[in-house]
Amino acid sequence: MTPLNYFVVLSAVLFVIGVAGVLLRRNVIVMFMSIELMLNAVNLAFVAFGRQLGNAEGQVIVFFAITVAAAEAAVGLGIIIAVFRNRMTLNADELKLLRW
Amino acid sequence: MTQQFWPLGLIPLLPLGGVLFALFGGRRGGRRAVNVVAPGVVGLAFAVSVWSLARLVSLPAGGALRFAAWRWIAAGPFHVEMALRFDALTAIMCLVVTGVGALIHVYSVGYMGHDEDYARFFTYMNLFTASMLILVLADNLVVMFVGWEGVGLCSYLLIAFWYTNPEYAYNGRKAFIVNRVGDAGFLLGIFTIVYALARGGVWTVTFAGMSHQAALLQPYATAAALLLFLGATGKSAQIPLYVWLPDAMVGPTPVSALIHAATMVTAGVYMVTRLGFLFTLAPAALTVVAVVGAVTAFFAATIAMVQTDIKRVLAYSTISQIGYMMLGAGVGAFSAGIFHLMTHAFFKALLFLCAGAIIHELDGEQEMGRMGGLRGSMPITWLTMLTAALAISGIPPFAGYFSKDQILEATFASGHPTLWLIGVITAGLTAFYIFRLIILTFYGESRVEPSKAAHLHDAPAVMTVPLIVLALLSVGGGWVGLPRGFLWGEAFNRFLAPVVIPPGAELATPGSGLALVMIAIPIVGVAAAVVCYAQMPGLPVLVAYKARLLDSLLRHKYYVDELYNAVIARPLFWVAAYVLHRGVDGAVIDGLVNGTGLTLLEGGEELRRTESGNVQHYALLYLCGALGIGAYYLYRVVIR
Amino acid sequence: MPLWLFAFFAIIAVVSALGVILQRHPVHCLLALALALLDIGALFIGLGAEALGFLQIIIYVGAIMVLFLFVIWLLNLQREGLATERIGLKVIGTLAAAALGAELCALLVHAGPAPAAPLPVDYGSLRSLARLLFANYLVAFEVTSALLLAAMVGAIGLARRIPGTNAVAAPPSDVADRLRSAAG
Amino acid sequence: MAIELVIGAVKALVVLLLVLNVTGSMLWFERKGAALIQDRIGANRAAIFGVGRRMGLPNLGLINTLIADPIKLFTKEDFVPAGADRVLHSLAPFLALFPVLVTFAVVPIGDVLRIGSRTITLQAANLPAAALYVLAVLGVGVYGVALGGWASNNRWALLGGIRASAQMISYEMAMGLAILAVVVTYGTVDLQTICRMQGGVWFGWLPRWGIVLQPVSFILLLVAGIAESKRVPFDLPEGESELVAGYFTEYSGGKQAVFMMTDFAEVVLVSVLITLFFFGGWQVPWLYADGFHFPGPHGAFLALPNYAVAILQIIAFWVKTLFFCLLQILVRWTLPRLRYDQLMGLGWKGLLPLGLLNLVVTAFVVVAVGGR
Repeated sequence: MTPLNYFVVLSAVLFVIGVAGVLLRRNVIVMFMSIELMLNAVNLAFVAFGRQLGNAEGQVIVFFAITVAAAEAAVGLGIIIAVFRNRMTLNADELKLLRW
Repeated sequence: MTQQFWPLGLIPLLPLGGVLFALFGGRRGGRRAVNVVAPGVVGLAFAVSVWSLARLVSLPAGGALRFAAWRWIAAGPFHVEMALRFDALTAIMCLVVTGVGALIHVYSVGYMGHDEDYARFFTYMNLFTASMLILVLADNLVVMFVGWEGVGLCSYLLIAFWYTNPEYAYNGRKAFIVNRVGDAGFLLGIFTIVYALARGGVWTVTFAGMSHQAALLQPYATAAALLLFLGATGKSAQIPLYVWLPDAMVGPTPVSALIHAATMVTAGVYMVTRLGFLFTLAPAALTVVAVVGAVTAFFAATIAMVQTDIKRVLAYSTISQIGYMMLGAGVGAFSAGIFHLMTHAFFKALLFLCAGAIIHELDGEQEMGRMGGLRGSMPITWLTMLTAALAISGIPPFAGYFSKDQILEATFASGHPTLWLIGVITAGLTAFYIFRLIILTFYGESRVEPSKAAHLHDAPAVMTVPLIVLALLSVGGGWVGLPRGFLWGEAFNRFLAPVVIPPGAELATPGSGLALVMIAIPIVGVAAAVVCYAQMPGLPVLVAYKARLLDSLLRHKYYVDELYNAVIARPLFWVAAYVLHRGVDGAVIDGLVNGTGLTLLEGGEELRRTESGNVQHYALLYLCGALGIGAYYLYRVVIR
Repeated sequence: MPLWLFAFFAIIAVVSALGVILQRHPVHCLLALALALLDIGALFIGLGAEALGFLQIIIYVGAIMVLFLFVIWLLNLQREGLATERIGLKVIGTLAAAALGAELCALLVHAGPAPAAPLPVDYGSLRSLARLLFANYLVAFEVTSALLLAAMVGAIGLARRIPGTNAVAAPPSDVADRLRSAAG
Repeated sequence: MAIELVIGAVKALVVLLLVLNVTGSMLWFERKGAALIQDRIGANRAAIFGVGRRMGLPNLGLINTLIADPIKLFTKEDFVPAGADRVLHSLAPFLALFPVLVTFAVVPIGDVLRIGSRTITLQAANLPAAALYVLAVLGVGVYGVALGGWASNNRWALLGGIRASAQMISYEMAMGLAILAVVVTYGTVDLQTICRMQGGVWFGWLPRWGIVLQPVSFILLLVAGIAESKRVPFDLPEGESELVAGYFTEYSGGKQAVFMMTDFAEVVLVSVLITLFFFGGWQVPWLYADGFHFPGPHGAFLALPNYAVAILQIIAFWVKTLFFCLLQILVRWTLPRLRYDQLMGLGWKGLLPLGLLNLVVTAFVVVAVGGR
């Protein structure tokens, strides 16, 4: 059997990769994907901890996280489409109307 | 004993209702509605006052009516009720204020008949009356202060009623500011009293409550009394704060009548009387009151002798007469002072209203040099004004005689012969200048501009009826205070006795010689006026030439305004302009404000560079924050 | 889950996650992400959360990722050029992410291994998950359904073309363009 | 341990071979079915060295199709268009086929086979959450066609791919709801258990098949399944009159063969699912583990050995499956193609609400009757 810590470490690694993606990629939609990756890394940690504690509530939280992620994806992609239609770009460097 | 009597609340509330009506419904309701409502509410207030008086009389002597509306201020042990009190003193004041006030309101209907801003005018008038009623009905010092400030505000509003004229507006401000000086003294007086009582653990500002705390008040009585008297000099136009009153003549004449006769200037006298228990604890302060009163009376009378503006003569006469009242109060004859206040209200209101009628007829002409010979064309005005002149001169049996006589007798009896002498001389001067006014106005050749002279006639009934009523009062108003021994002798004093400190026992034995002097002096004054202005018109000019210096001094009102300007106003202006405006305001306050703004602005300019608008920069900063938190936990958990 | 299986899935997870952030074409990123999510679903199953693992695959891989794919196609996103600017941010970002990883690993290593609690008989089954959802978390469940509805309405409203306005300019979505760029 | 692995491998191999062969046969069935409906003879040329015809036998078309077609296709040029994404273009057919094939892993083709003391479940992978597995794997199937269309660098292919994925996502909902209703009815997500619960008869003659309990689900699953496999009348992703050949326009040779195989495998899969959920799976009426128990007052009983029962069950399962495969072929050659908006309207406004309603009613009935 695999020690549960391994799962958590894997989760941390995936999370860090997601963070790096958010910081390094310029395409908004890829940043969004990286955020999904972070979310899933956290989900993995939840399930691993739930397993460790022998209770299913970790899974319930992940279930809600998935649901919220679905809502987030719908709205987020809607925003991305609206942004693209108005600005003709998804480059995060160019989407900075809110700068000084 | 004190009885609860709710209609007391109506007395100030009725004029306040008139205020609301005139303010919000005045223009819409039209002139007619305002003309009915504004005097009507004051008349109703008079009726309620009479009702209250009837109730008061039914109580045993020394009783009072009281109406506590609600608890107004509650701060620890200190609490103030919004309460009204109606005793003998208040009764007289209330009747005078509402009665004379109502007549002036009726008169104003005619006087302001052509003014566009009638609604605003009556708003102020009603508010003025209401404030004065709050002042006289107040159960405690704090409520009294409300009325005190109210009349100050209204005097400002009314003096500067025709605010488009910069000089009028300036005079309004002057009145207000001078009053503020007095008000400051009044406030400090209140604080002193509260402090004095609170030291003894007594938390009260009601007159009834305070009057029983003589022992506590004693150490601070002089200071408190002098501070309060400073307030009184402001409101009642006594030396040194009288300067606003002559300038207040720029307001509409009914306003002058209201200020001089029924409200405002009498407030000081009323206040000193109401707080008589305090002043008697401080003989020095009382002496100050008496001296200030006498000097003011004489001083103002001398100025009045040379004034050519009809209203200014009356204004100085008011100052002078208030001086008499203060003198009376100062020598402990509070009821005499109040008596004179009442009779003065009648004849001074009458004088002003008559003057107003003349000014109204002459389209605003106030210079006596362009009057004269009006006796024929304005008979009612002539007769009524003559009545008032006789009353103010102190010719028996007109009202002024009895009250002035009482004051002077009390002054003499209290052991102030000098003050008595001043008073007597002033009485002569009074008779002189008032008949000078009568002669210059009604007798001799008409000096009226021909264009106006053609259609001169008496004012309409709405203005003359109040004149006639006031004339009757000027004649008979003094009879309530007949000297001891005549008919119902001293009824007025007896009525007031439970409230005011009774005058000394000496008052009971007036010297008949003094009485003769008191009758003779005004007659001399009248005769002098007749001789100077009717028989030998050149004489005044000659005298003025011979005594050029004195004449100049008088014409320039003893250079008091100039003195004040030089000593107080100019330095104040200088300080305001150079120290406060440029220094404090410009450098310090503006510097602080602008400096704050500039700092933020510049700081923002620099800081906004962090707002790149790039979401990844924000994410990076966010991550740095997370790293910080993580580092903290690492430190907490791992290192330790 | 045997260690070798975990290693297999872990390697796939890390490689595909790296693919998400290293691929230059959004579609490739997306495929990598889908693979990563599929893999995470498999890890869930390996952790005994069987129903949840399948749900993860159904919802994430089968629905959400396809939605991403649609959007990428709709916007006709192309391969990204190599970014030469903002090297500073990239370096700092990489360092910061590495620091985060180091911190997390340090904390985890410090925490050390913990014994697993005994599992209930039907751990991870659809039945046990449903019992929790519809009993203990009923309110949250209903609220989430309202959230989903709101998100749906919001997404439609956001992505809708507003008739009459010119806010929408059709992106150059032609294959011909791509052909030309590929040829040139 | 080792023997377990061997048994598992054998089971997987058997299932895979069965599926692949049935799938291959479908091509021939389709040709023959089309010919039947179009009143022509159909595929009749293939012969191994002319053997069949020379011997006056039927022309062995099925055998030939199974062998000749793959050989032909896999020897053709493997064409990749210019500008295409080579990796994805090659990967896409397998991404499409793989999920369909692995779905069969959890399909029980019979009850149990006893060999000696060993009991073998006739199911390649005995997964407790098999129904969820089916749904999950079907969901992943979208990627093959979608990416195939996109990677071809062809606008018809891209449109076909978009249509295919949109259609599959839409009908997956209806399909999932249909399966969920069955799951709720039987209270389990284990397919083998669902099959077992369909054994026996009501009233002595009516098999306890799911169709009796869930007729609406059956229709939902049939319609959604046909749409899921992108066949007429739902074949818009590859509508040749609109999009040439849709997402596999640019495919040829072996990869094209894989896409075709996916197509037929999906037909088989749909039939298998329908059989499993609604027609008793491997259940044969009156056949129990020990033999036939015929109804009637005499209660005739025909004892059978275990292996005979297992073989009967397997045969029954495939007969039922083939029946539904043929039904789908009939449908294909009978109905006209829908318009795209009609397709979406049917999915979202017709099947989805119906499925939801069916699920709610099922849930109420189950709670009212069973009270689990």
